[in-house]
Amino acid sequence: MARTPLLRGGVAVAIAAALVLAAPLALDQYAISILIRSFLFGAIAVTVDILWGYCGVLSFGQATYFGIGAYAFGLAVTQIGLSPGVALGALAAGCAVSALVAWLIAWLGFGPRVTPLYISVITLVEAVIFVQLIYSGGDFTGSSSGLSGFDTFDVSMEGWFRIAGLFLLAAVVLGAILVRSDAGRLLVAIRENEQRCRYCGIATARVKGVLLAGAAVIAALAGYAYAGYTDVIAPDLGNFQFGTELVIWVALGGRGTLYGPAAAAVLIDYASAYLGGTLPFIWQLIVGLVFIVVIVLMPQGIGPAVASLARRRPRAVAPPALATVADAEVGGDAAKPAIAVAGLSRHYGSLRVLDGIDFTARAGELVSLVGPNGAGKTTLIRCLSDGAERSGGSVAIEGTPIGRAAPEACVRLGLGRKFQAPNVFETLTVADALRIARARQERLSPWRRAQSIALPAAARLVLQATGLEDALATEVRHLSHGAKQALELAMVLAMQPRVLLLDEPTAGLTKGERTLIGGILTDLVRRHGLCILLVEHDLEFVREISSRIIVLHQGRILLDGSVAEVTGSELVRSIYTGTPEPAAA
Amino acid sequence: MSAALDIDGVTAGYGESMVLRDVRLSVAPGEVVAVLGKNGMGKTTLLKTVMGFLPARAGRVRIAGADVTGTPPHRRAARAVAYGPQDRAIFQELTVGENLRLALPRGVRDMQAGIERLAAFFPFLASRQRQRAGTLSGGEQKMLIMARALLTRPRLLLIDEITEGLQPSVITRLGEVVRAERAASGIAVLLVEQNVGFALSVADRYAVLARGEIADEGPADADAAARVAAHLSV
Amino acid sequence: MKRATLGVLAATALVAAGAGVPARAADQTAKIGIPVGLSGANSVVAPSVVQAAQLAAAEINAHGGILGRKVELAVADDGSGADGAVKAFTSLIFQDHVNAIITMETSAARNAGLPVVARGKVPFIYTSYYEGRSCSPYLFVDAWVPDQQVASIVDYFMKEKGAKTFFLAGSDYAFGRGMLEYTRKYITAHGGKVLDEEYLPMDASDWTSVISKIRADKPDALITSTAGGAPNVTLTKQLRAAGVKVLFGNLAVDEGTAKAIGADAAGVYISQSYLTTIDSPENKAFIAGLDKMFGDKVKTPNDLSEPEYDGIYLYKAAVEKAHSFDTKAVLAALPHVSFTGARGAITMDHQHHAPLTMYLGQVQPDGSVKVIKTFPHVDPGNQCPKLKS
Amino acid sequence: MIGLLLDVATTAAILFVVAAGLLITFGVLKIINFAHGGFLTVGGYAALVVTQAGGSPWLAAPAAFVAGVVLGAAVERVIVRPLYSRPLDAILATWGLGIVIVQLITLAFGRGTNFVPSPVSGAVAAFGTDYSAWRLIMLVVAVLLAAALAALLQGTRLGLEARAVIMNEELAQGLGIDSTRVRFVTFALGAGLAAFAGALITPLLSVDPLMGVPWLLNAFMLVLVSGTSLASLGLASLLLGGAQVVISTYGNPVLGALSIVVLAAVLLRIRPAGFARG
Repeated sequence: MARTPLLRGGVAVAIAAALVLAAPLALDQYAISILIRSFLFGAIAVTVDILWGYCGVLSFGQATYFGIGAYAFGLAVTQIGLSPGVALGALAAGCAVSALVAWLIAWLGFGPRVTPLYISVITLVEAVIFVQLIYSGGDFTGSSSGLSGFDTFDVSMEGWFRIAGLFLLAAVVLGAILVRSDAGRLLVAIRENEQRCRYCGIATARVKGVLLAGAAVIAALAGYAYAGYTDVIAPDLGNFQFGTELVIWVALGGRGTLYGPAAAAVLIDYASAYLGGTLPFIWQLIVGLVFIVVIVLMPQGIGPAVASLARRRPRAVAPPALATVADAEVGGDAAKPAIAVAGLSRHYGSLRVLDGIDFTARAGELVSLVGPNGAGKTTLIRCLSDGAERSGGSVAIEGTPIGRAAPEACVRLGLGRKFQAPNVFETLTVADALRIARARQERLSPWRRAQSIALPAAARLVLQATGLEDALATEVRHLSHGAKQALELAMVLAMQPRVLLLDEPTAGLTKGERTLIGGILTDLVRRHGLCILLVEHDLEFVREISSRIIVLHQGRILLDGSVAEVTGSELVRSIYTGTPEPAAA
Repeated sequence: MSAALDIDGVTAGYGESMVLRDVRLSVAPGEVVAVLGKNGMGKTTLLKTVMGFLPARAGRVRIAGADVTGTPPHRRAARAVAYGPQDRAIFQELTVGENLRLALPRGVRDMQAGIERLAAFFPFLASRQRQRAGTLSGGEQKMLIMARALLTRPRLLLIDEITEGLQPSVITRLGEVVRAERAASGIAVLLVEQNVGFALSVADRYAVLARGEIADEGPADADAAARVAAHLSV
Repeated sequence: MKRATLGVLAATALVAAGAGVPARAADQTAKIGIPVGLSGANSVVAPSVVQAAQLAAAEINAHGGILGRKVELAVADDGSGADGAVKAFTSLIFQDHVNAIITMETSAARNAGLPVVARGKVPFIYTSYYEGRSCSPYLFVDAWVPDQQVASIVDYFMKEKGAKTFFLAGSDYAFGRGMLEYTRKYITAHGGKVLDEEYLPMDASDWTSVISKIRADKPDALITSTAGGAPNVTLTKQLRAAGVKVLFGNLAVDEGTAKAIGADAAGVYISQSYLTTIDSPENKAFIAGLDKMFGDKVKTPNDLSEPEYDGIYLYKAAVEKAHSFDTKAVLAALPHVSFTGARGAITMDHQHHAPLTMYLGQVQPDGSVKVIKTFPHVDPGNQCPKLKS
Repeated sequence: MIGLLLDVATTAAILFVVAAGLLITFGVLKIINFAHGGFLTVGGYAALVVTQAGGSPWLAAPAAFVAGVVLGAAVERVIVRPLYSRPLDAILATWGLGIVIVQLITLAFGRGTNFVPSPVSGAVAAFGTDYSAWRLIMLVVAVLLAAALAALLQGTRLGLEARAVIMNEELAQGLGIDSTRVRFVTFALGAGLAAFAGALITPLLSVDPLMGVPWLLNAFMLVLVSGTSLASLGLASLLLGGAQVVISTYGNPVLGALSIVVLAAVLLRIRPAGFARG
């Protein structure tokens, strides 16, 4: 059953490859020569689509890597001469430089708390600098005139056609394999909700950096081939006009489809070779107008719009099976407190949300954090799980200070955080979401879908109890509010954390579900030695499961004591019901 | 005479999950109605739907008899409706005076009379108009929200958890101003509250929201606190 | 168009759609390909280049064509850049099967076209002035190179105006740097001093820092070589706005741009191989021919369009000398042909370049260019010594 | 030295004038208007049309402002409004609009460089040196523009509403402010300012279809580091524009021309809020 689509895909690829190999026999020289470059451009368009359509990274810089690849070949041959060693060396150098530049761009563009727009701007800047460097290169780079007429590979036009065609085919096929794999779902997850990915312990900046570098290498390969074929290198191979043209092709063809951008790049470039020569300005005007219309009226692009006329919904993929992993005996080092907080404070401008918070929690404790709205509970959770959040004081997880560490680094210390409002991946299926939560334990394959997901027993219990186990293939956005809550809880439990921060995990769940989850939580604490910090409004629930309660009020700890002490307190009751109280202010 | 506010079978929510289901509630002119309920039960969503920030998937919203379902928030505000949201409810970077001025309808420039009226309850308003609102204390910020809402003498006031995190003395004063304004201009109030004591002390009627539905309704009489407490199960 | 559609189909489905055997129209006509920047940087001047070619073709056809064949022109847009040039050259050579490429282009486009020309084995007469030293068995140039142009301005400034110190400013691209590097060497070799040599990016429009340096250096003369069009205008305007009134030679401004700048360009010295004000019967006939053929649609001829006219006649002379359209024979004949056009007598040399008459002009307040001095038969020097046979 | 200071001040002034429209649009609409370069060009051509029709060069900038407002109003209704909820798409659509504007201008006016006469010409004696009169006027214009925009934002109801929408759009709506109208007016004003700037720089530049392109990226980076504040934009123009002048004068003009984008890019990496408070 799983074999069938694979087989069908294989047949399609074989037919396409055969067509590429046979087409030169039937096409005239001109069509061949134009299609060679169209195919290479199509391959870069595919990389733009993976970056933008799947991972949400809008890059205008792919043209620059194309240019780097082209110049690597042209410069090496011009300076040293053509030999197999030089050709290979230039190929390696072109790919390496592209990857390095991409890595630098990623470092700049995916820094902490920079806006998503920033990467787009940086890639524009990148292209501008590339062109300026080439211009300033004098005789070495040929400046604005570029270089041409250097020795190149002795390959016929037909040969280049087959190379370029197979390259495009390979880009589409590899792209399709990647985006359908588990790692490909991660790219979509990053686009959908990068924060949640980071709280799954995934260094998303690094993932995006690797993706950018990979895309850069593919673009550099295309540029290398282009220089080898045309025997020309010039600055306009890497400028931002070309970079934006690529984005336009992807938008028109349909982002997030792979075939759409590839087809749009080939068709538009091919058509412009015929029409652009005779009506250059009108042609660009038409492309500009169509681009605006498509962006405004059909943001998904023309490809999917056409496809939806012809085809019904794509086949549903069979969900993977669930398996249970043996619970590692996590019981933390009892000598060190699971959470140690000293002098923690958080201000926003002049507003003090948290002030002088000191407490510790140990393995095997379930500490509930209660207090009225605005007391600073969620802020406290945030300060415990993201080193950049607090204004002062210290936080240590199992004896390790978190310093200014990012969420993913805190998660690696054994932390798990469930957000107050359900924080999940809307367009992923339940199974994919769980798979991504397990990414740290089981590497996500970049080429296939895992057939089963191994989850700890606690996570499976939550799925069972809430009926999610029967909804593994459902997209998360179709779930109810409560089911999303349960899914996020299951995801956090799937990470097998030793310290669990739960912000209202049961809001929106039924009474029965809550009782069950309460049971799971107490079990995790008693049997597996977890430390849980729970924010909860429902005092009844808190009373049932807590081993200790901390009362937060106006940013300070009002009370830290046993369940009996706190629930018996007149003070707490008064805070909650608003009856005048003596000592709050 | 039509109700100041008529919520008629409203269903609303985020994405595909519905937070409110078939809610029916109406507020007569000059009436104060408190909406109570635990967190996450849809109280804030109810106010957002009344104001038009969230579309009603079903049902109608009428303000003073006019069907406003589907109109944008600013149109509803223009029907003499004042709204005090719970989160980020003041412009921190603007001055106290500018915050107040924003509540004036277009074309109206004079707010001196309104400020003098409200300064009786919140004296700092008159003297600190040029102060940046973000530098006010938490309590003063809440008073500013209330003052801004009442400045233009609206016919309907929607206010969300105004007492959150406040000292009793401030809460008392907020209660006084609501009562005084109601007496003076017959304003109708829909009050969303966690603070049951405060809510019942100013309201004529209460309604309890539970899981997006009205679970209980009744007059805010002597027994109300006990009935509400049963629902809130604290 | 039909072929295009078929090609598109072929591309879409990768189906062998069978584009058919292209007709060999070249058997009946002398087909000349003109890849030119209809869009992009050269689009200002391109129409005048096409008109010059059309005039030459009409004249030749009226007198029996070349070896009895009618001249047919095929124009293609190269977008003024390398990428477009590859497309344009490929289309002209492999689809239209032209007998020769004769055109004015950017250096990037020329360089990009050369490998296509080599693959297609057609003669390529390049009719644009450029930074020099582009060599290929297929390439012939009938326009000026720095060696021919710079001397006239620098000599005039040093000998007649007593200039000793120079400031050089240009756009950072091949032509700008090529021209000024040659200028610097020439000035130094002749006892002058270059105080500073400054470049700005090609699309930069703010010359503030360069102008500040000029004001600080107080040179006797300023020589500029910017990208055509906008940078020329912005530099001239900003110099005038800053009150800089130094002796000013512009290596890259053409008559048309000077006219557009108007009063601000007044006093600027330019050196060209063609000016509309050249007083010769050939020039009068050339201008009259254009006016007659294009009426009120005529584009003012200039130093980039007239060589196109000469280039087609040079090609005609070579074919007739070779008695053949065969590329090998034409290439062998080209270094031995000459033609007298509006610029005077043009003779190709063995290094595939041409000695030219250069005209030193000065822009007048009304924008016209007055010829100050004529330098006949200025040699291009050693452009391509390896080609010498 | 005086010359250098004047260079820095006038460069900053020009940058400020060019970027002001973009900043206002970005502040209120939260989208970056990539057609800003196109609007600048429209301003340049408006100046060309006015002066060619015999109008005084002093009329060029006001006429360009009007043309920009009209164009901006149309663009907001047709292209920008449907894309408020998709800011990244709005960038792309305005990018496409930039292409369309350039091509339409090319079709109407040709690709050539044009020349708009300057209201004043030559240099004047100022601060003990001769200096370009128009650049000094730009300094005055920038100060007046900053004052006018500050007065508009601080002193008028529209400005107050715009600031409210910038800070918290939902709250503003809840107070009865029609944020759609505020966005509409702001976008038209931003486009008008862009065209205004385009006309003001014509005495220093040629007017051609691509005249806006070199300014776009610099204006862009200045706005990104300035956030939504006019004062920050002034500071950013002064510091980054100053860096450009200094690097160009004492270093290499090619590096100088890149200095604004490169410094801004690095600054944003280190301090995402840029010069804005945050």
